[in-house]
Amino acid sequence: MKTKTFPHGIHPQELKEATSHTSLQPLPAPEKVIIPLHQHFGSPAEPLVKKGDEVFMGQKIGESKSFFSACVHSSVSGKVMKVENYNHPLGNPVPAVTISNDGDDRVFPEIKKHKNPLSLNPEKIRHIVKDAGIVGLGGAAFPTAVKLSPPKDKPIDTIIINGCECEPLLTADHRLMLEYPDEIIQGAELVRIATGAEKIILGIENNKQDVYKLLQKKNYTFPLEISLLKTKYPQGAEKNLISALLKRVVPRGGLPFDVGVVVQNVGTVKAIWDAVNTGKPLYERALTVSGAGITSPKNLIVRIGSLFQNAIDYCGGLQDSANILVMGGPMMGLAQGTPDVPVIKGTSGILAWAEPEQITEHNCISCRRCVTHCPMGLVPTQLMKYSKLDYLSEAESRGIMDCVECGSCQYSCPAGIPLVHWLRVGKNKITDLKRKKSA
Amino acid sequence: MPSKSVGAEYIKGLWEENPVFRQLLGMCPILAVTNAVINGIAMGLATYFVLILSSVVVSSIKKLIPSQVRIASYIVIIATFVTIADRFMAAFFPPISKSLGPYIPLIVVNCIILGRQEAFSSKNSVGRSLVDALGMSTGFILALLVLSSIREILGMGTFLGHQVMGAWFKPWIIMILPAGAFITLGILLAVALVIESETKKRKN
Amino acid sequence: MNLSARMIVVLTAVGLISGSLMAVVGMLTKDRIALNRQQEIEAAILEVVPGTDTSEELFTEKNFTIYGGKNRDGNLIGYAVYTSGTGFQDIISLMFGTDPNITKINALSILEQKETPGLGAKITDKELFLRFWDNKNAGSALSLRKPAVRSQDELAANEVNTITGATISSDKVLSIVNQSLEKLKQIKQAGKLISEDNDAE
Amino acid sequence: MTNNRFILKSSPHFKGKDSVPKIMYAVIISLIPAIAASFYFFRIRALLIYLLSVSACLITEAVFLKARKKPMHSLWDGSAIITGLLLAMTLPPSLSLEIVVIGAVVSITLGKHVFGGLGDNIFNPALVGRAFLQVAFPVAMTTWIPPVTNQINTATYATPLGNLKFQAAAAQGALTPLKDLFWGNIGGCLGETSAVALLLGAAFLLYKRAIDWRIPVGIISILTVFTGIFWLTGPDKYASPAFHFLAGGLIIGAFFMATDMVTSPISPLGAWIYALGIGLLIGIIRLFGGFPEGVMFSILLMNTFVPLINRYTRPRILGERSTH
Amino acid sequence: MDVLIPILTMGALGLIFSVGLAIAYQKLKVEEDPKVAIISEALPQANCGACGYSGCRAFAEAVIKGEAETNGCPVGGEETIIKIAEIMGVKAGEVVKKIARILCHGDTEAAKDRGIYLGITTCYAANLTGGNKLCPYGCLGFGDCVLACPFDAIHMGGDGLPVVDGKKCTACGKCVEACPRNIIELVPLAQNMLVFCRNLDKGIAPKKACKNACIGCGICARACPEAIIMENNLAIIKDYKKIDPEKIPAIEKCPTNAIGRLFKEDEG
Amino acid sequence: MELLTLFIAAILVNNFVLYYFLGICPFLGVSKKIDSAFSMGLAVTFVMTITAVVSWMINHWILIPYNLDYLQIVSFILVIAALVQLVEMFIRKISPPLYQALGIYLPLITTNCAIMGLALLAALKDYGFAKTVVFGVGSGLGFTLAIVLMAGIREQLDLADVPEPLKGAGIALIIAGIIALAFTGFSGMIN
Repeated sequence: MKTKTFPHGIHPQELKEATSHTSLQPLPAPEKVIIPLHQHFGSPAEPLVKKGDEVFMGQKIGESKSFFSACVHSSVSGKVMKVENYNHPLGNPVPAVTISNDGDDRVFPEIKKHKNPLSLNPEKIRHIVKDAGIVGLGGAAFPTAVKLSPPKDKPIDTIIINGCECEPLLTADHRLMLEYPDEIIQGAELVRIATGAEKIILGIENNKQDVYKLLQKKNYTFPLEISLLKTKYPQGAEKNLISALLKRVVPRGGLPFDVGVVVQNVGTVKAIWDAVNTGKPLYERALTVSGAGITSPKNLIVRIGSLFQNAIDYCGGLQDSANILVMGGPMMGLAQGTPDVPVIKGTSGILAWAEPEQITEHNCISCRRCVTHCPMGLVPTQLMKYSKLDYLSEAESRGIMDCVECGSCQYSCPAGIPLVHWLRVGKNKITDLKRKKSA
Repeated sequence: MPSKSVGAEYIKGLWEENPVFRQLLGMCPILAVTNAVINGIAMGLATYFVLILSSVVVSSIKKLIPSQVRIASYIVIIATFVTIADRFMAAFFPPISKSLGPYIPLIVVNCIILGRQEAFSSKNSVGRSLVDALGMSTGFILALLVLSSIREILGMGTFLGHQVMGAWFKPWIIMILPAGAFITLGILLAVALVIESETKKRKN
Repeated sequence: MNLSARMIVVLTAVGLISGSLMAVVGMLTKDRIALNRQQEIEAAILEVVPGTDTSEELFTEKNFTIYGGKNRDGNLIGYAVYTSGTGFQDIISLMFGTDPNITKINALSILEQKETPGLGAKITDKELFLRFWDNKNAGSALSLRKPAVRSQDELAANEVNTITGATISSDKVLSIVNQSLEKLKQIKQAGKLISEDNDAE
Repeated sequence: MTNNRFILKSSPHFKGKDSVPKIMYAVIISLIPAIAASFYFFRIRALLIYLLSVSACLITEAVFLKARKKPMHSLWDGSAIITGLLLAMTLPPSLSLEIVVIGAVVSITLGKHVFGGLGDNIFNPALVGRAFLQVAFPVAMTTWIPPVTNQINTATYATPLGNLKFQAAAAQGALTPLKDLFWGNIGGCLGETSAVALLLGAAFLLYKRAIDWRIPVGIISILTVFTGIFWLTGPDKYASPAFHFLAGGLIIGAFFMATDMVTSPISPLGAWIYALGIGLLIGIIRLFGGFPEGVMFSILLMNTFVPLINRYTRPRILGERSTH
Repeated sequence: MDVLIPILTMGALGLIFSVGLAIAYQKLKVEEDPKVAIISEALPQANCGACGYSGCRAFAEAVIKGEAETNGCPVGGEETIIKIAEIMGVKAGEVVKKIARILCHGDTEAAKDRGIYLGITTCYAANLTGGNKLCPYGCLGFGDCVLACPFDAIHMGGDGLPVVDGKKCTACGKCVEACPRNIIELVPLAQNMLVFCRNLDKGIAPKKACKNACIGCGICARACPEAIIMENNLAIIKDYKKIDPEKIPAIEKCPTNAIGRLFKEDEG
Repeated sequence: MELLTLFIAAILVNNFVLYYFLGICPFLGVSKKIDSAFSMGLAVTFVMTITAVVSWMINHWILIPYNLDYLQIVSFILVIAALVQLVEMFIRKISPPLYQALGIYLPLITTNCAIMGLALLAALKDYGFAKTVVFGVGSGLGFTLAIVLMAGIREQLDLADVPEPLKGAGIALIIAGIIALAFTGFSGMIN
């Protein structure tokens, strides 16, 4: 079958067999949930509750006035124990609401169903999405309401639903597509209505043939095109996906808006459908718990605010040899120091395996594998050196800010150089400098 | 102006402010004429002569020269002495003069000389300028001597034309060629820096 | 005195003084330098036309001079040709001598060269190169023996030896000599050699 | 469960199987046929030169790593061994052994460590050593002996290219037969003589994708075109492209030296420019220069251009509008 | 006559040259920062390029623009450097002498690791991955400040914390900028009492992370409320001059030694 | 044809920097960035061309006729200095952009031994007018080539882990040595 793809990129081991055939199952809500108020890209939410407050499941507990933000909802019903800093999978502790679960899952009474979701107007859909605290569930946690509000001068013609799940090990999106195809497609239709686009393209990597066949059979009446893509990393990266499917190139520093496209993850569109159809805000998500270090890998639907430990315990606990714990996929995920961190909206996977404790780093021999594989057309080894030596303006002029940190360069680097880490250092330093200048 | 003792004024040219190793001045002659020790010495002496005399002259007439034409005047003064040195060599040491080619006349644009006039002689008394010039040119000769010795010994197995290496030694012809000159001087500069930082460390 | 005037006066004065100084030095060294040059030429002539007592310039143009060497009796005993051409790196200036009839080359002397030291520069080496030029047949163009041989006996009458490893430099010297030899013959034939003593022929 | 059981590092957490030593050892393996050929043609001398060159390179490398407080595992990444092998392969078999050692020390010192070690060097280390020796000991470096399998009694034996340049072999019809060039039954540098052995190794490297195919292809095609034009205009004066392809150091240079990743350009376009430059320079030097062989100089010369080539042939960033 | 020609030639050359210059100076004068001329004057005018600029004037311009260091001319030697510095120098008024202080006592023994850190060993890089230490506020111990110090005044102590050499520190602030966790501060040299912690959490979390963390208990603030206040669970010395020497023992009752004197022997 | 060989030889074979060691100070000093190295190279080429013309005129119209060869040094340097200064002032006045690109390198060139060396070498080799000019242009381009190559390499080496004592002039000289080594490949090419 003819598949589409983008230039460069890599093909790491997929390792998806462990979970690709296990259906999604709900993780029992733990006794207490710790819900960080900052789980998304943008400004943090302010707490709406205080210690001792009684909350319902789905009740809004955090909100920000900023446009670039998302609300936070309680994932259980119970009592607020404290609002205090707590460990966060993204690094530094942030304020979090700890709620003791009364086990009743009493749904917030103000939650409303919408009878005929597909006939709602765009404004309404955006409003519901914003109110439901939906963010991109692919990992970046970009507020979805923002994505649904393209600037007036940039008309959107195509909605791309990202079903690639190009990261190794992860299969939660795969399962979602198999188990909730109608929700996903209808959610996509809602996005199309909200943005005024003409068509929807669902991109799936060709290692998910079963999904492709299932969806072909369904014969949806929406303006939907299902496209098979080559199994290649990072097929799911926004700009590369657009180039693979539409042969359109997002300009440097630009957004998919600039070429008339909105990209949404399958999990996100499902959440949109749920929010509009049933009124359910985003308080749980599908994720994969897998890797050689997990005793029995599973795909779970997890309440936001459950601890990693809860999910791992449910999957039989960690193997003794496991010495790395990662949130997200192995290519872009974040290594965790402890399982005592809450699941957040951006947690697409909890992975563990055994990693060698010694990294042998050789000198860069300019083998240009990083250049060959960089999906963004950068020269990572050079950027790495600029970053290392603090030549920030050179790094910037040679495109360090275009780096999406996909890790293709480092994956293919025979010298074992932590390229991505260096590039992140450089990018952050440049951002710091700009912030300082504008301040 | 910080006043140094006469001794210190002299000594600084040998190492601390050695024109070649520390200040990277006069690179062209240093590279070009050091393929044999004799050439190096001749070049050094010519520079010595020019630097000292022009330093004395410049420092003694410094007050008369308006600053706008001082560079021009210095050049004329230096050029005069260079011409004298050049003619003298051509007349009495024709083989050396021949092998040095245009490099004796080029002393006139040697940064060491013009630089010292501007930096020192134009501001200091005749005596101090003389001492400074002596120090600087000794430092220059020293550098020429070191480089030319290395190059001649390795490149031809001789020192001042006398065989010093045994018959087993195969001369490294590269040393008398441009490539060898560049590489040797590069390594010498590094050695000078190492010595400098070591002595600094010891002082601390 | 305003600034411009002072500038002009001072610089002119400096110019004048240095001019006089240089004039003096110029005068003092001029003869000596000319003498050096002459001695060098004379030594070379003596080398390539042995037995020369006096010599005179018979023909001259840019970078090409024919000297006539005369013995004590004033008889022409040979021509010494000063010539130059491009070598491996730079110009090679040399002198070679012939008998008055230009039938043989007496000897070769290299005056100036900047060939690779230790390699091409061996063209100045008597033992390795120059001795193979003694008494060569000048009737036709000379040729180079490649690869090098060790003794004079192995060479033909119009063959000269190569320097091992410096074939090009040897070749260049050969072609300079061959060209100049041809030129010498032509000039002589055309009778352009001035003040030639006809008796010598 | 203790707090510090887990490894902390930045993504990505997966890594491909390629490693620097693997790449380097692939190159070493690819050199084996040519090395074996040189043992066959030059016997014990070949062995001695290889041993000395490689061990001198390794010792020099070790001294520098130690002095500069660099990780010692770099010693065995294979790069010093390759330098030693390539240097030895480009030396005349009759070279005296202390010169071999000087060459090896110079290769590692001036070719590599003055720039900061592997990866930072601008020039191919083996070629720096080789060029140094060529200029330092010109006579020793141009004195050849015939292979033991082809005993011709001449005191001064010349390489096929030397014959072409200095004996006007083309005019006399005395060009070394292509068959000898192909099998390597000729005089020349240790590892350069046998074209077939080198091509075998090159095929392995190309199969392993350890080298950029554009570079040898570019060099060989431009040289073929260049020498071909002259050959067609005067076959009695110039040698055929096939001769130029098989003779001298072209194959080892094009496949094993010009392709050195550290010293060749990054982008594909850059690789083409670089390769064309090398091929053209080889042609010019072989046909008009003072030296019979120009591979070494050409590669070194183009090495100096690599930073400029890299600067002006940077790959286009995704979404970047062309400025032209 | 022969003697006169060179003399006249030289005289003429000098004359033409100086006249040309004189005219040029008047006709072709270009306005510029007078400082450039002054600095140019102070330079050797060798135009040798040893400074990396295209000439003495270019170097002077670079100095004025702040691109080049005042000691960038290797030819002129010390005198030139002093002169340029004098021209460029702004006379510093009487200011309180400050020194950089490391406000963290999370040494290798006190502060726990967050995991086995295998990333790039600089503080900045470690901080991006959440740090190698359990305490999210404390010193990471990779010595970015050491590298940043242009005066060689900071080095890593044996306990994994940087040490500032008071004699060499010029309070330039480079280390303050370099520290990704902002635990270095320029403090008046005379200030002896400091809070050696930046942890904003309360109670167990800081205690778990580091033995020497400020747990926000407020004992010190209660002992000396006029000088010390609590803010975001952290003790802050508002005004060290107001600390009553008699209250020091009470302040130093801190259960974790997060607040204390630098040199106990100096005071009562 | 002769002029062409002279031209190529001046660029490649007898390169001013790599063969004659002339102009080393700017070669080391202004070779840190490619852009400034290129401007410097152009400025040198420009001045060299002028110098070639002017020095030939002085030599053949004044010095040789009056037998004043010992005034070569002083007259060449004075005229070059004056000329360069005038050109500099002139450019500065009429075209500030050109001054920024080229002019700022001019004062540095006055005392550049490459310029003086050109005048002296041309006189020494007794070149005719056309040859002198070709020699001047060729040598200038040769200088440009060398300095731009050097700058390219040094920009790249900026990212390298060059041993501390070799940083700066040390490594630059060694690179120059290796480039000179590579350039020996061209020797013997002039016929």
